[in-house]
Amino acid sequence: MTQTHQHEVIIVGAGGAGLMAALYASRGADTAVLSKLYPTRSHTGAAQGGIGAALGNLEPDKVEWHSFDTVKGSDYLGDQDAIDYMCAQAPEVVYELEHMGLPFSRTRDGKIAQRRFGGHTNNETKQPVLRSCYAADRTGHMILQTLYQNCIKNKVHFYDEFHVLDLLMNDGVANGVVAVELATGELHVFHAKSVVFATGGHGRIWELTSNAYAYTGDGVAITLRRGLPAQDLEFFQFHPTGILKLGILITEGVRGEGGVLINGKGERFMERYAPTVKDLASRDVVSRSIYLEIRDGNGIKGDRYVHLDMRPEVVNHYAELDGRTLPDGTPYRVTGEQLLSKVPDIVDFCRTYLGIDPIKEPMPIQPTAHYAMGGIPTNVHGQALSDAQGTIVPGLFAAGEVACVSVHGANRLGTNSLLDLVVFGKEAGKMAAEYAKSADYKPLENNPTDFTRQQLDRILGKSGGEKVVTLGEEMKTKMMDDVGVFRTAEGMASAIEKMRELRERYKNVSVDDHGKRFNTDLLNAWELGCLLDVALATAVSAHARPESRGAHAREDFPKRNDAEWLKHTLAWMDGDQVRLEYKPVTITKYEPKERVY
Amino acid sequence: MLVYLKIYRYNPEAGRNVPSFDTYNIEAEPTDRVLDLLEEIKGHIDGTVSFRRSCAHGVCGSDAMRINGRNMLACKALVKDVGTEITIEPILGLPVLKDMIVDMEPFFNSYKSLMPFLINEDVPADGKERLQSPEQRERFDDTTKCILCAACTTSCPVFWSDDQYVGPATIVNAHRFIFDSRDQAANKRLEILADHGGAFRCRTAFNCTEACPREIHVTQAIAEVKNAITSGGVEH
Amino acid sequence: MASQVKPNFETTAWRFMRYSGILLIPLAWFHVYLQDVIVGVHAIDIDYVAVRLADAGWVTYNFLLLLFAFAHGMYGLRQVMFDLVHKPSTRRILSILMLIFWLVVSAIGATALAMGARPELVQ
Amino acid sequence: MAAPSTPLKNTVKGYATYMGREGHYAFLLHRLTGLGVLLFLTIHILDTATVYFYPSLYQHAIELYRATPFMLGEIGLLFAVIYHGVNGLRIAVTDMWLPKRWAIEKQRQAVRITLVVAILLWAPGALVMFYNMLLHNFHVDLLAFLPFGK
Repeated sequence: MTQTHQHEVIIVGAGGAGLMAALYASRGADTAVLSKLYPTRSHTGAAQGGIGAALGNLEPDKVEWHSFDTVKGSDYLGDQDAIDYMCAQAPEVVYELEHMGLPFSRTRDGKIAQRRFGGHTNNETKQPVLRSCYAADRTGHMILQTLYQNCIKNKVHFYDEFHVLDLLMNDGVANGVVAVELATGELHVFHAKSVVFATGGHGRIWELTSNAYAYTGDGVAITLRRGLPAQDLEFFQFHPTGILKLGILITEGVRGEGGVLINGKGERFMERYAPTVKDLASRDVVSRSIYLEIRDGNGIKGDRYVHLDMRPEVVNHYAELDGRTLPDGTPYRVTGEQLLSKVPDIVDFCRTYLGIDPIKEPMPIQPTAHYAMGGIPTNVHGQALSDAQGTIVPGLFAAGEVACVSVHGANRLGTNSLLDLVVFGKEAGKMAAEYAKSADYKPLENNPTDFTRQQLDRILGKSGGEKVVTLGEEMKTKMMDDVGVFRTAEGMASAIEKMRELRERYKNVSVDDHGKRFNTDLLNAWELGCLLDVALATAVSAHARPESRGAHAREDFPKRNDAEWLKHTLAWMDGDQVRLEYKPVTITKYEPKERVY
Repeated sequence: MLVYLKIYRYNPEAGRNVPSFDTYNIEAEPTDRVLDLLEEIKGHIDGTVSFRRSCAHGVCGSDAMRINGRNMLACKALVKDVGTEITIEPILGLPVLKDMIVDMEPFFNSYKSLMPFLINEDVPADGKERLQSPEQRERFDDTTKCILCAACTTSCPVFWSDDQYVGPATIVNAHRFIFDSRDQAANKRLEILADHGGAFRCRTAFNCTEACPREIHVTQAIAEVKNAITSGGVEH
Repeated sequence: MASQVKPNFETTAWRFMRYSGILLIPLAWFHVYLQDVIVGVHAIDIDYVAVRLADAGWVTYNFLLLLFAFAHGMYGLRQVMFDLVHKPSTRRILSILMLIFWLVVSAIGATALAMGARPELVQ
Repeated sequence: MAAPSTPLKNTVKGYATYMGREGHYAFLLHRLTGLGVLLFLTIHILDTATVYFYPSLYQHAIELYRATPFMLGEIGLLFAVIYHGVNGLRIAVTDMWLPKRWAIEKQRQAVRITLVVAILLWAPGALVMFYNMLLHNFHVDLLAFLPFGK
């Protein structure tokens, strides 16, 4: 039996954005949070390095500098009004997190500690600035925990392990979701006035990724299926430093603390690609540099990886060469112990998965699929948009990685994802509650679960078909090869063909488990469907953009083309056809110029 | 190398209402995670094998299970460390729902019973951060690492016997606030933990500390809580 | 901070277990080593006991041993009981029964210690 | 519906199959020796009390204690009393005076040391008791076998 629940605001996803939205929505409306995991297991918890805010706790910093760095980092594709808003909100939300109890690391005088991060600079000296507010190397973990704790404190209603499979709309207005309760396999209908999607990203499209298994693009796929567009999918960030073969992230904080990238010849190659900030250039730049080194045969032992070196003697050597000083002007020097205390989790990852001690040996790394800049288009209030003119979808909100505001444009700066979550999660939550207060419940259709049931029954109805993992592996390899760090027209065209083929074969996919209780087999298959949809839309969006901008780097079009392509992509999906439209970028203060680090 | 896996199975829906073991032989690398092996089995051999997982690198806490008799995260257990004969069972003391999936509700309810949130409504007049010295911050650093995977609680002999014992994870999370200089309810938390079902049920068997994938010194944290209670409370 | 955590029964008992435990180490070890190893069970009979219990020092010693060892043991047993019995009412009933058992057995032991052995009554 | 289990079953299963390390086995041994000593202690109080309440029964009891199985049991009891004491001392001292030493590395070592100390304290007594048992129950005088014996 399908159960129907009614809550004014339904929040889908319990990561940073979802929980922040929940906190704010629950102050003004009856709110429930649905998560396919337990909230504390959301992928926000894996974020390491910090949350960016121009607090200036250790050295001068300004909100405007943060804004400019973000615009520049976005390769001028970010909407500048949204970026200004986010950066201006940053100090306030960071203090708010502290007031909620977040245990930030501290400076000597008891303030929130800050560290350097890629692309964050003092705009006057052009040198890296201490802007990333951190809690050791588990800032995301602490944000997630703190927000969950405050949700418990404020008695937010949770439906844990409810996997949302569909968005319900009535006459263009969002009015609920359909979710499967993992424990029973029953479908539940959640009737709502406002629906907030905070479902995270879709890094599982790629072979090597820092993303969780749960990062399967559910939110984008569901909205695409409901006829809504997805924005800027071609921009997907590859983080430069993933653990070799595993893709587990090594925070940029390691480089912030003085770690350097070294190639097979023992060179600190970033000097050549970003003479000013070197290893702290923005992520797209560093990832591409690593790829180019590898392509030129400069990988370690000629292989497909380079080293990230944070041995204290190496850190001190390069800090001296760079003339790096502490805020008080004394030369920057570190001991192994200090590094250990700043990035304990990284040390643990290296010991567990590589069997090495990063204080004594360099870490083998390669770029890893990390963050979706694109997603459900929204405005600064977290309201979902349905077209290039910015028409609002009533009742639908999105925040966090699933959303595209767009504050990250073509490339996100490190520490801005956590900031995005908190700022726009808060905004979406507030707006969702406000909207719920002024709106009535739009009636549900007669059989709201039909579309979902149909998708699941199709999978359950087959036997002896193709295996989910086979299709998944083919998708990942193809996307990694052809829609990865470097792209060509030919490669992307073949990727589009491949995704179409896989989507066709997906119709014949079957699972072993035909039960109801915790049928993760079935849900894995359903998630693959989402990944394939998003992968296809990504490949088509990427193929259509003949320029290099931020994370979208084309070998056949190495230059940025502001005259024709300074615009956002919107993709709609109809069967296996993807329709693209474009909308302008909001530019306020910063005219696009060449991006050098 | 060839790995021999013995996996606990229970699924009343499919007629497996008496727990039993299935065995699998699969090829693996020494650096493979046990989670990789489970994924391999689920993907290619038997899709009905059920377990939770998400981040796959030890920070989300979904895949706590008993591997060769000891609680671990499947994503942090490497073949080279656990050997080529691997027995996998669900964690002990929480009701098993299907294969390695247990009912986490009692665990989270216990966690919630100790007010796991900062209690302090005073904020500085300038709206900025409350000050806290690095030393004060260091005092509770260890227990902020908890990811609520339940590996500690379900390794505790007292918890196996008595599910009214709040368990190590709950005390760890209480510790995180009790020793946070910003918190104003330390003694209230301590009073709850002084009652039966609280910290004094701990028998210092250290299974929790051995099991913690985040290497939190759980037993020590519990001892600090006991000590704070017997010395009449905490003053910041 | 004004509020203080007041010691409750569990806290006090926990402390008692530690202090009594430490005290019992010399008391119990000496007793066991003396009677079981040095004297030996073959050398012990009621006359031997009678001699011991005629000495005020030994009586005090045994009295302390009885008091602390049995209380320590019974509280330990209560812990084990709490592990296995979870219903508050059952726990209370069993606790009371254990308390009575402790009192009765202690009283029997104490009486014997106080009154001494009566070898003359052996047939 | 969950897999059939009860706290008692979990306890037995955990005690028997959980692969703990030093602390786990110290806990199990402490509990086992504690319960063992308590059982003996209760009987001992009651049987000793017969010296006043029912003196003729006392002689019977003592006869019983002199039987071989009981004497072997007594050797075990000696170990239980000593181990429970040494291990209890570790716990009490750490709890009351050195709470910082509840660090795992220190305690793994401490647990090993406790066991060694307990065995060292027990062994001489156990030897004497074993000697006495052979002497009285089997009329074998081990000392006579020694080259420098009587």
